[in-house]
Amino acid sequence: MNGWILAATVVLAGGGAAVLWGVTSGPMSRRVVAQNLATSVACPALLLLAQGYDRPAYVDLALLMALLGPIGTLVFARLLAVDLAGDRPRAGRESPACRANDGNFASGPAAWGPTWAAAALGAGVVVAVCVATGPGRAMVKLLVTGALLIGGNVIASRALSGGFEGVRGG
Amino acid sequence: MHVLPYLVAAYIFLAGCYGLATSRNLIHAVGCLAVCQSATYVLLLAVGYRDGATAPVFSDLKPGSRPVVDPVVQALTLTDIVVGATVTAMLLALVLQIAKRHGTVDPDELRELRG
Amino acid sequence: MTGRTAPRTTTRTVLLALGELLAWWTALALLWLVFITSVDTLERIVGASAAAAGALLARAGRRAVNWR
Amino acid sequence: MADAVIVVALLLVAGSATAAVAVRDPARQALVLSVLGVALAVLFTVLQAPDVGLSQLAVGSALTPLLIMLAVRKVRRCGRTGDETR
Amino acid sequence: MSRRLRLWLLAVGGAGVTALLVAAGLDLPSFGGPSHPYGDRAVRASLARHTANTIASVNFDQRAYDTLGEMGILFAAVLGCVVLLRQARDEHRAEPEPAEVARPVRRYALIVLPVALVTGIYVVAHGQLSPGGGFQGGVVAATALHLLYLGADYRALERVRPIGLFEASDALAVCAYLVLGLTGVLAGTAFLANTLLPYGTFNTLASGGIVPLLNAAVGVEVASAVVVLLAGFLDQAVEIEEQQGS
Repeated sequence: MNGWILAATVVLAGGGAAVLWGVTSGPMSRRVVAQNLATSVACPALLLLAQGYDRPAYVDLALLMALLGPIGTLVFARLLAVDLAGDRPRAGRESPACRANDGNFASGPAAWGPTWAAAALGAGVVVAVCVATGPGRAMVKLLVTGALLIGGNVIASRALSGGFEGVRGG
Repeated sequence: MHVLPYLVAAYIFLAGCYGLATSRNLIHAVGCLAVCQSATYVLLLAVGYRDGATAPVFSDLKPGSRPVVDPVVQALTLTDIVVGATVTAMLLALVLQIAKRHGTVDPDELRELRG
Repeated sequence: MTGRTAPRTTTRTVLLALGELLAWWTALALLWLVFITSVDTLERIVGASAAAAGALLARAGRRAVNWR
Repeated sequence: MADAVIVVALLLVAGSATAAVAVRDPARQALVLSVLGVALAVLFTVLQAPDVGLSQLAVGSALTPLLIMLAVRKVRRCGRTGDETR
Repeated sequence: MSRRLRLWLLAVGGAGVTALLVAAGLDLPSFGGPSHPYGDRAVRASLARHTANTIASVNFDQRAYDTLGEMGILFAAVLGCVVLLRQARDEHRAEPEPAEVARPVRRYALIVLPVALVTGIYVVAHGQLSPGGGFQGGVVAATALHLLYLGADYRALERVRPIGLFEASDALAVCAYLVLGLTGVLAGTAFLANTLLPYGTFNTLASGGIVPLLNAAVGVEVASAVVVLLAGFLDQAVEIEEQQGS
């Protein structure tokens, strides 16, 4: 048991409990945010575990998680677009302005707090693991994973807060 | 700790069975079957685990430098996951056929239709 | 007139397409080099082919989305 | 002490499996199933089975949710047209 | 059978199964025990054949015949889904509606599409070295293609997805696996025996004899199978509608 595995345990226990609670209760809009959070909790935990077990090969898992997790969230954002438009948090306050302004990142503040927190967690973990790895090819791989993770999560949150409003039947 | 993973696997299996038996929607039942199947993954991998060992993948590890876990059950689990995914797909295709023919996916209503 | 401008635009589009493919190929080949641990000849060949497939798919995908 | 991470992963899997059975609406169940897939992938990693973890990740995070959600959408459409013709 | 009776039956059966499972669990070798005779032998056999990833060695060398069965199941399941999800006589195809997806999401999909494909190919190609293999990589590559549906619309996906080609490559990959197995028979050894090719240098792309080739065959098979499978579901969910007034 070293510090890395201990950190992974803490991340998993805290983040996992939050995700489970979020995904089983509340309106649909909260559940999809919790599902998105699952990726951004599990991916840093996998990076920490790879470092803790001293197995660079395990980084592949985090890489695939960072690639496929946001795709899974996009699936829900796309196919539940109608349900989500119905109960988006505080949609009434800003929906017309938001729809006119493409790329507005302010819609649905309930979703953006956890997103930025998760992005900060991911960035912190990637930086810590990079420092432990030292410069080289492995570090670039970690940075690619981190970029995919954070970018994917931000885009998935964007998609959840009205990215598919023009989607009807298709 | 000695039997916890086995008990968790048994619990997941029973929970999935309960969901299957009480389901009111065939798509939900397919999901419960996937839960049942995940119990087998947990059981198989728990059998192959060894304390303080690492994965038998030697791309970044000198062979013999650390103890390794059992690769045979891992290969079995891999096959299990593939078969699980195909079973899910196949059953969902059947559910779609039922929905088209009868207009409902509630097992109780389907029984009334046939009866 | 149109007969003279048309070839020029095709040359231009071909060059643009080649540039796009080359940019994607370079980026994806670098990505492959980042993924792997040890470099040898076969590794380079497989990586180059994978990057080529990725570049073709990237261009096909962009065209498919932009067509309408 | 070294097994703490395994216990946490096992409890996460058990919790999400319970939730996947208890949530009755198929669309919401698909969300829980995708969380279950991620939890299983983490469990497989701590049980030192990265190959199996990758496989579960590939299937559970995007493929199974996509299949279930497409089935849900088709069933909803079938129900709608069925009601109209009746 | 009434709902109440069914629940009672479930409770009785569940109690029995619980008792049996708990008894069996208590009787199993305890979790994390040191004795794994099969595992130790499999690791030794894998190292003798220069395959760094023992799981790949078990799947594609020591138990390659089982993997053939697994491929058969996948192939049959895809065939069944295609038959079940075909367009019936009383249905017609509606042109899928174009979708307006927010620009950042569309750009993300277009950028990640090739990255995910290359990652999938990497996972397949390095299946005998690092964690991964034909199945994992094939699913990743096939999922990548469907980013076009998620980030744009179904028509965009249909343009880059010639479905007949994927059906053919699915069948061809299964045939390739069989032919690779049969070459062993023709060379005078056993079906799927890993004795033909040199084992190569440990921990390089060409190591493991027949394992990388079988891995690649499975990768192509799984990728095409997933694409064909999802095509059936997408057709049903997006395009195919019942005839009005039928």
